[in-house]
Amino acid sequence: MSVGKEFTKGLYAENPVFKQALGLCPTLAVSNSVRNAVGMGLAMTFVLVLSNIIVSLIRRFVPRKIRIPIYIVVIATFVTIVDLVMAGFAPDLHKALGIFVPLIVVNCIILGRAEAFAGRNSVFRSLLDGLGMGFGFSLALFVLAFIREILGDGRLYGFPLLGPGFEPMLIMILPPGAFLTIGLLMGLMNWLDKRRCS
Amino acid sequence: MELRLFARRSFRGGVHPPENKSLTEHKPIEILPPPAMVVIPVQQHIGAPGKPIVQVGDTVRVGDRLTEPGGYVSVPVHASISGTVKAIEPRPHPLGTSVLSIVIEGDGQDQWSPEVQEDPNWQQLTAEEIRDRIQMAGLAGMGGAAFPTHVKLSPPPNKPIDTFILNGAECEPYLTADHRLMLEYSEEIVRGMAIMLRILRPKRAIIAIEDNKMDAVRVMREAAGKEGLNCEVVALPVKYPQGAEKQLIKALTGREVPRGGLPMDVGCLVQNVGTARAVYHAVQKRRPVVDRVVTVTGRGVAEPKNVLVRIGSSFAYVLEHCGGLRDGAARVLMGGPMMGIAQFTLDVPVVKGTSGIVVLSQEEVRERREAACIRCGRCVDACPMGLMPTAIYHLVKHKRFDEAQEYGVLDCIECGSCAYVCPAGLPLVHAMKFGKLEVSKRMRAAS
Amino acid sequence: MELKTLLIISVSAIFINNFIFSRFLGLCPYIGVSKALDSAVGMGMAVIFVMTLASSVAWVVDHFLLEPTTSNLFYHLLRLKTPPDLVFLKTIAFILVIASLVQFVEMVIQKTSPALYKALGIYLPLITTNCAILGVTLLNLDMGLNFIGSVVQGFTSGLGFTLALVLMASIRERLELADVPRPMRGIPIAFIMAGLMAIAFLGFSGLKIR
Amino acid sequence: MKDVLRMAWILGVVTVLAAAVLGAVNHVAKPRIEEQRRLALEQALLSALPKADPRAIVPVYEGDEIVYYKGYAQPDTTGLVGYAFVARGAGYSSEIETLVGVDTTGQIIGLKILREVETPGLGTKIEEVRYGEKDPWFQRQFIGKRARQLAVDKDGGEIVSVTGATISSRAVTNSIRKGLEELEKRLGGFSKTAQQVSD
Amino acid sequence: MEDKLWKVSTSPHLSDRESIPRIMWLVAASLAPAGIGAVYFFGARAAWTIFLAVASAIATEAAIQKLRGKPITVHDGSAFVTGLLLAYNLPAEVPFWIPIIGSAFAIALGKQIFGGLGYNPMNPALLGRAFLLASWPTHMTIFRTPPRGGTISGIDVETGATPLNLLKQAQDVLHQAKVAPGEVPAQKISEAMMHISKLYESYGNLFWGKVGGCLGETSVFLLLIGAAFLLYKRYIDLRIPVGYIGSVALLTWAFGGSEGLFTGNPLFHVLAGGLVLGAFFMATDMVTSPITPRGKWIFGIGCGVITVIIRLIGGYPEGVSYSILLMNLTVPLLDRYTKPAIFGARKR
Repeated sequence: MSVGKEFTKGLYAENPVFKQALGLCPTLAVSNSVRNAVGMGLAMTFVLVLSNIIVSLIRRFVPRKIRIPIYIVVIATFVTIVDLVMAGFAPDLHKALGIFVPLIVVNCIILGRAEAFAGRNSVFRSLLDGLGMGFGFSLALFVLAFIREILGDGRLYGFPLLGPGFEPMLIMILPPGAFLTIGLLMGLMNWLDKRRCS
Repeated sequence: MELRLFARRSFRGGVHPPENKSLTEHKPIEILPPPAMVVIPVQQHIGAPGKPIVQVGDTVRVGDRLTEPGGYVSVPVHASISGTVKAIEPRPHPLGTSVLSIVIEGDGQDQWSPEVQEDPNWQQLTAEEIRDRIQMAGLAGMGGAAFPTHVKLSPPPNKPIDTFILNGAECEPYLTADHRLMLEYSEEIVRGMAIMLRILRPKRAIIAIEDNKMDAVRVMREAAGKEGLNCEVVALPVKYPQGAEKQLIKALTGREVPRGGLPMDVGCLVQNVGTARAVYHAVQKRRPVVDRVVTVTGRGVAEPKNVLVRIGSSFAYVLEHCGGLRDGAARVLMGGPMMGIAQFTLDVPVVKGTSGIVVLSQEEVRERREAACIRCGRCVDACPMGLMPTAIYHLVKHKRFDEAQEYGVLDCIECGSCAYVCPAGLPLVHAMKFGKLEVSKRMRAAS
Repeated sequence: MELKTLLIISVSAIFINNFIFSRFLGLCPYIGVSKALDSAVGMGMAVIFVMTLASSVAWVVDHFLLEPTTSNLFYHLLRLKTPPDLVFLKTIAFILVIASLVQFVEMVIQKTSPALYKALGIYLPLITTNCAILGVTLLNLDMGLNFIGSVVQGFTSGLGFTLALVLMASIRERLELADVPRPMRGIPIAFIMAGLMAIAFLGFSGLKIR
Repeated sequence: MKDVLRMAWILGVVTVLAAAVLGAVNHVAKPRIEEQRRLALEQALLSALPKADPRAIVPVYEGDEIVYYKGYAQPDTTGLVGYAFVARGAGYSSEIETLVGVDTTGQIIGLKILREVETPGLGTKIEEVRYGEKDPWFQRQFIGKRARQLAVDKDGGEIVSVTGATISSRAVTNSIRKGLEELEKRLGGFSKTAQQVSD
Repeated sequence: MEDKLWKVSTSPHLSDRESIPRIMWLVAASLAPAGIGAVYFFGARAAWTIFLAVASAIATEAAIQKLRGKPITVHDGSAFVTGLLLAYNLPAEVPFWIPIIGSAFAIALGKQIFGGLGYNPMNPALLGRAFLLASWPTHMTIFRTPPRGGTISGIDVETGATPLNLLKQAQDVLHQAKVAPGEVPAQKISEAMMHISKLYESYGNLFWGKVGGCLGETSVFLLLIGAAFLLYKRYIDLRIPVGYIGSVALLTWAFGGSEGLFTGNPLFHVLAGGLVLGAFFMATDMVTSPITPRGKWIFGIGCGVITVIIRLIGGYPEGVSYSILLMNLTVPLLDRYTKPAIFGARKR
């Protein structure tokens, strides 16, 4: 696979959220505003890239049997770093994301990439894979948040967009809105994929 | 919801289709002349087919045996006209398949076999001899199911029969053959019943008739009294499928035949009135089954009537004697409209189980505009077997036969109540039949 | 803890703040293991079991190892001057606790009850990465619950998860027979269904036990 | 067995390494996090006591617990401008925490909602800032009011509740009134006239 | 006789007259009295709202079926009924786009996305209403138009609320007074008590429909006319409404009072709000209710229990819609575990 593909596959073709249905909890939970979505996306990408790099670096020294616990420790370390840094420098975002920052540890995307990719590929490729997946995740989050914030709040990134006459559709920023939006988006993508194939 | 407070004797579920019996219920049985040709399938019963003992070119008389029973659960067939065997070949059977049949061309003489004559000593016969006579006379249930009568009359010793039921319910719409039979041949029926009671010696004997035939109730009560028969004649509230064995037993005795079981498992035995008369003929008159009463009716028939016809007469022949078909005749059925089988040709013969030939007009035929099931539950309410037809339908449709079996597809009696009430016009019975077939195929493959 | 408080925690965890419909925790198994009722029940039981256990063990770990209080074991063992504040290690500590707990439970069940192992066994490995488990331990910490409160919240959150999972599985089994548009089949329709279920669960919001 | 020991050893090393890294990061981040917390509180206190000097808002303890703050106009803690306290009340779906500032006579001079997780679009309107305005309209109503005026309109008071969110509105209003009354008890009564503050 | 091949088909060859369009249109007809009542009580605005909801439901159904290349079946009346029921669950003065969006949601995401009629797991009209309530709560909870022909001694005009709303508000005030003695002015307490007693005496208003509320839910009398017709036609099964209304009556009697057990006012709770509309016309929706007799009992009682929980301790004054939606979710389980006994399977 070309190096460029290693990066771009995460954006659409193997998008972790839309195509693999992974990392759903934070995707739905923090996509009620674009601000939260961007923050979460960056945090995820950071952890993904760094854990991919470390896992790829140490892949030859780790005994097979305990690789998973070691991956988890590596991931948890980076997650805690993100958690601490965010608490120190972006307290509002930290408050808004709540327990979903520490929960990055159990995000199946990260462990999944470590196990399926970084544990078997070179550092450079793992880095690209991490970046691609991280951006893919962020993109999915952004698309969801974009739709939900505009419809549910009439605003985008906190700025009023649709004017005072628009009556926001509150359900979009409530839990049901998250489920319905991602369901419809996934259906739409399946439909588009099929149309492109035929 | 059923208002159960007032229903005295009944079973769960069931439907009330329009009866349409008035077309023929007052018409006395008309005896049709023997046709010029008959086609007699070697198998007109449930069980092993018989083996032909005649050859092409043989001459036969009425009542001559044409086949050897193919086993214990098998009965022979007999010539119903006198003449020459023209062919022994597969011919269309009203059950929809091709069956080996013996074709006889009539000589117009209507000569009867000398063996067909009253036996003055019939009362001395042992039970074994009576059963033998019944088998060799070719008796198979005349209600439509056509199960060999002698087998039914031989319950295993561990399952004694304590209740004998004579089935005169005739719950199918349109059909009046049993009704007329009871009115016109009550003595013969009662005599046949007495013979069966003699073999079985049950504690209780019941003649069951739906209460839309109160005249028959009266006549049968009288006949039974005259014969000195110790039996009850019970009038049951009209409800389809009252005449189905399990439902009839439930309504009369409150007993439920266990799943996969037979009436004898609850000490009951049910015989149709037509069968009772045939038993009388077979045992006392030594006359095999060569004819039967058939209701020819429906809005597609010019002159609906009840006729006594020779077995093997073609539907076309019978219909011709009923004034032919009207314009707009759309379906020809053997049996009633609820369980009858649609025929694609009129060349099929009348067989022992042919209780009626019903020709429906276009307006009467159920339109099958299939829609989606709206889960209205009418089929669940209607099912006399306590099944969930819609659930089974969906499972069969998606080929999930294991689950269909769990939902009891094998318990279906194909009475058609569910499809009758289905507002979505779903082919529920069709799905049931298919499901039963597949499930039993799998069970056979598994064992 | 007062019985009423525990009741409030339970009702909240099962209905009002249901892990699936309100907190968005445990969605991957919710979507992944809700295709058939039998496996949903198995998964649900496993989650209830592990969640309750994890809640109690995590509370012990937090209380005796991480919190800067006088009950901190490091404070006593290392004879420190002030209790150390190790709360920043909560994520790594909890995830290790859960991972080893799941391993341990798997081993114990395998040894003691083959039948239970057969029923739960295949779901246990999936549970380590079920964010509902880590989620509930972190929530217990955030809400400052004591030991009993944590255990009750762990158990009832598992119940709430199982309720959502079992309802979903039973509905998805029926949707198998439905004429769902092709692109919507599978995961998309499961999400739509989850959204509609979440709408119904809005009915519980604002429930107050007085 | 040797294998197991080796693995345990590796795992142990990795964990200790990770803990060490985190310890280091925590060492750097912790002061910053505490600073952030302090800043947030200070900001809230300033909006509750707008005329106080940021350096001269001092907590008053009762045991280990801060029960209220005193705010002074001058950095040398002279010129008392008022008191601030945290009011807590059970809202629709969360506990609502409000920091409230009053002058020495018990009249509310400022407030800031610290925490609420109410229904988005309904309960959260207690923090709604209308288009073109600067402060939340619901909270603005409290300025200048005293304890006895504090009740939502439905309970016969002067606070107009948020449409469709009576419970949230009531929680804020009642918790503030209760806090005020408690403060009054602690102080042994508010003074009759306001302190003159020289600007 | 001509020699032709006859058409064959499987038995039975007869069917009764029922068909899905017939059932749907007759259900719509049974809802007509309540609709006429709505226009009488709330004015032409009600007719407009009903029209928009129905038109939007039909248009959405037709559009989606066309998009999917499926036969368009709007003539079967099911979309009409959905639109009608949704409109009946709206306040009279909602903006015009509320019924339009609500119906579109109900049909698109409540029904067609599952394949259309027969496959939807939850009641589309109620989903539409719950969706609107979550999206635009203020529009959905303001009842400004007083019904023609009087109100409950005027108290619902000044506050513009439904009887259940008033009851909840009054009970809130009393509860407030109980937990914080002395804080609520005595005049407010006596006013709340007066409201409650007035509400509890308003059976006549509640029965005939002279109360505030959603368009189609107010007149118990007109709803019962339709329900009687449906029962006569056997389109609805008594088990669900009896289980539902019975459990609501029992539970509100037991727990609805303020002076201990069995001091509540069951009749008020049965007549007020959308219970009669819900119990006879929405909980009985064939597609989304259990098919088995025992399942129907459990379903009805479950609806009653949840309704009472929401009414007495929930965040909403009325719980009918949510309770039915929640019980809809249990239907596959109920059907599965309450299969009727197959003939002969019972132990003798």
